[in-house]
Amino acid sequence: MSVAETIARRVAPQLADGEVANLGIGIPTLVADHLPPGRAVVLQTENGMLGVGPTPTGAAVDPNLVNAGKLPVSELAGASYFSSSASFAMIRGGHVDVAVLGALQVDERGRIANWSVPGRPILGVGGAMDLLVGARRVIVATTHLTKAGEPKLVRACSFPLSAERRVDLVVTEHATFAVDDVDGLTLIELADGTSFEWLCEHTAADFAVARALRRAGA
Amino acid sequence: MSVAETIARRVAPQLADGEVANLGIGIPTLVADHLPPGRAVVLQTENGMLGVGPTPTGAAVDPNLVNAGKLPVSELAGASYFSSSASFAMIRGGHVDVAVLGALQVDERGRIANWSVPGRPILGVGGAMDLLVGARRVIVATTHLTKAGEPKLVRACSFPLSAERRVDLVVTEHATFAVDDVDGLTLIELADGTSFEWLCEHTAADFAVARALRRAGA
Amino acid sequence: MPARSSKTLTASAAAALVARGTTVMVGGFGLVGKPLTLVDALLGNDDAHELTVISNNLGEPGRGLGALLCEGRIRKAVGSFFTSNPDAVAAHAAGELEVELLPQGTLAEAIRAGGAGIGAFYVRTAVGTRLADGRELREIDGVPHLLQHALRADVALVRAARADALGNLVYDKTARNFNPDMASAARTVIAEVDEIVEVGALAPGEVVTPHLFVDHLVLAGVAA
Amino acid sequence: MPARSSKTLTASAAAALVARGTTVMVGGFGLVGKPLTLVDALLGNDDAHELTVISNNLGEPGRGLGALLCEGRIRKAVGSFFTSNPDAVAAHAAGELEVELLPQGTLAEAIRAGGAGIGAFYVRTAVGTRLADGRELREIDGVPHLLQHALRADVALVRAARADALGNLVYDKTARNFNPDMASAARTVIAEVDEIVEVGALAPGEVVTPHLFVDHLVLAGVAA
Repeated sequence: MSVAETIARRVAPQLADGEVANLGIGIPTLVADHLPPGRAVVLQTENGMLGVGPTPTGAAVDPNLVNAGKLPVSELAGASYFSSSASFAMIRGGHVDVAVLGALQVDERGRIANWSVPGRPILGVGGAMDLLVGARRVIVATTHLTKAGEPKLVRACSFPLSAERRVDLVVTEHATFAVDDVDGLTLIELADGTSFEWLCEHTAADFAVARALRRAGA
Repeated sequence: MSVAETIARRVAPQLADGEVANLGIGIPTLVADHLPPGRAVVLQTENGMLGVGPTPTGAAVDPNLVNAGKLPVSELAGASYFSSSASFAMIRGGHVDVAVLGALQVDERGRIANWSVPGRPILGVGGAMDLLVGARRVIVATTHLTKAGEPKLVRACSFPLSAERRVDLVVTEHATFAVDDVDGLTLIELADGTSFEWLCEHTAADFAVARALRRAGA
Repeated sequence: MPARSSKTLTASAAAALVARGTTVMVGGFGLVGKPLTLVDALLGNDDAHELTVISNNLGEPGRGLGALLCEGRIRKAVGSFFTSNPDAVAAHAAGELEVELLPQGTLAEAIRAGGAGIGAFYVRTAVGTRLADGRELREIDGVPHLLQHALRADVALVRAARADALGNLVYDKTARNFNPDMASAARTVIAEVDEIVEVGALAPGEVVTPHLFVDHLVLAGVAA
Repeated sequence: MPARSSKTLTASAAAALVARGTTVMVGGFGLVGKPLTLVDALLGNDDAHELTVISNNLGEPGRGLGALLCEGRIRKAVGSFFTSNPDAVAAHAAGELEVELLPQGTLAEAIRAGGAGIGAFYVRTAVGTRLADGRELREIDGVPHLLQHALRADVALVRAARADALGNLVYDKTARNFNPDMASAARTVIAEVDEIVEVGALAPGEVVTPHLFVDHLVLAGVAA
């Protein structure tokens, strides 16, 4: 299993039965494939659809039926389509239960940077900021380290923040952190094969440790 | 022919082929029955419909199909239904060509009062103000005098104004006035059987007289 | 065969969700598209008093919201046209009914804004009229506009034609009116419908209110 | 048999309505729901230069709006995501393309506001971020919001699945996206469609864009 899939598999159980979820581009999109059997999570995509189904194959691919990553998807029974303004009205208005987003950095208060890189022109933002202010709950799904091997969980983001609002949960291939206003990040789960020492060394943000720290299979 | 129908018949030719019109409650609603044959005016009603058809009879009456006066209407081919917010988005956004409205008073700049009476509590406004700011053209269809025999065209409205925006045309059973920003009211048509002297006596607003003043059959 | 939905409630169970002193949106334009089964069920909820009602009208004397008004359960009404019910005029004159009057388009837009996470907006309607008294005025591109805050409610009672078992809604003709806007703008949304159909029976391109807005479904005309 | 409509134009006649220095909205999310026939026809309009384009993206290199960009016809772009086209990044770096970046939801809402006669609105999105730089901040019910003005255009190019002869539009699946919003927010609205059907062939409850918004219809894939 790839690292991306490992992360997606660790996020999936966090989505409750009947919830409406918006899955961001990249690793978050993979979460749909790892939902526990029988768990009915309804997927919203901000380009204007509720009731997104699995990736189609062959002749079932419809160029007019894509997700926010512009990848082909299918339509489940009970789906609906709507305009961009209606889709973001839904998102901003608090009608989406949970958003799963990627991140470039997470600060120790649980705020994220996921849209812009210092030194490069600001030419893209998409729907991430809307989801961060509007979704009732936000889960970050990210690799623990950047491609260059730097920690993504940092004291303060050096990249521009995507919102003032903190996220609720941060899931990497090595660990899961709950986030609250008092303690910031709290380690609640450590992956099998990851030592606490390794984690401390590769996490630049301060974090608390839950009394009931769990071990989880990768 | 009743006075109301006389007025409606004088308004009808002012609606051009292909225009989208919103007809207010009362006399304005009657305009639909007097459109010249072959003139395709599309009627919008602010409770959420485009393509309003004539009053149905008998079994064709549908309690879920009414105009803004809550009177039964019918559906023409090419009609559409939409929510109240979408309907007023249409109106305010300048997508309705012409509104025909009633008036309690019209001032000499062509501004109207049509929603509230001094001394009575303000408990109803409906969609009149929205139509006055949003319709590209506004035509007033009103009796020349109040039921008490007082002129409705006055120097300044003693009733509260419905908008700062002036209307474009004022049609009564006795006369038609064009309105512009420079001259205010200009008499352009006088009904057969109405003398200029009678009109001056029963019009409290100053008005100009068009060089090409027309006589029109009642 | 009608479909079963986990969102289905009886009218009285739905009415019980309206607590004393809360704000309730009620769809409809006059009695057209009004959730009359739900409104009537409110009369049986002894806790439904001191309500703020957001609705274009207040029904007719003794009918719809007019019946609630007769029983003195409405403390404040927010809407655009209350003069059609003489009881509302009398209650206001007697100091028993507070009224907030908005142009109909501003009312509809404020409800939509409430559901869309828009805090407030600027609109030209009512500038220079008595409805502008006490309101913030601002020029935008040289044109005066009034500030209007979004409206939200604790509970919305809406009327639709059909729901599927998930709660997707479609409306009938001009009975649509304020219902889709209100279905987006309350913490708890209850839809009164003629019929509940199987999931998949509504075409995805025709759904007007997607199911994520709808908490409960009640069958119209079934009082229990 | 396809229906005839008095609103029908050829793609080149429609493209000729875009004048030098004007603002053009272009529907679509990436290339999905993009009016590609109309965009391609713009290349044949020698007056279509110095344009301000309001569109979520700027196409792909050499495709859709990307082709217009390659020819240096776009002076300014207003949208939410231009990084998907490296040519846009390069044009911006070279000082040849001005960019106004908005969160996607704020972009869509500003377009809707432009069509709805709303002057401006307050939104929480982007508060505290670099996209808030220089923007007016205001607390509403204790929560900071940013002011966003409405967006309008001279011409909107939208993509729909079907029109009836009056110009009523319906869309296909996620090809709907920005198209209905843009169809409301421009002085001249041109819809590229796969098919024009008889008046009455679209169910009144399913029409997404009523015909009063639509000025001209162009058949997709017909270049002349």
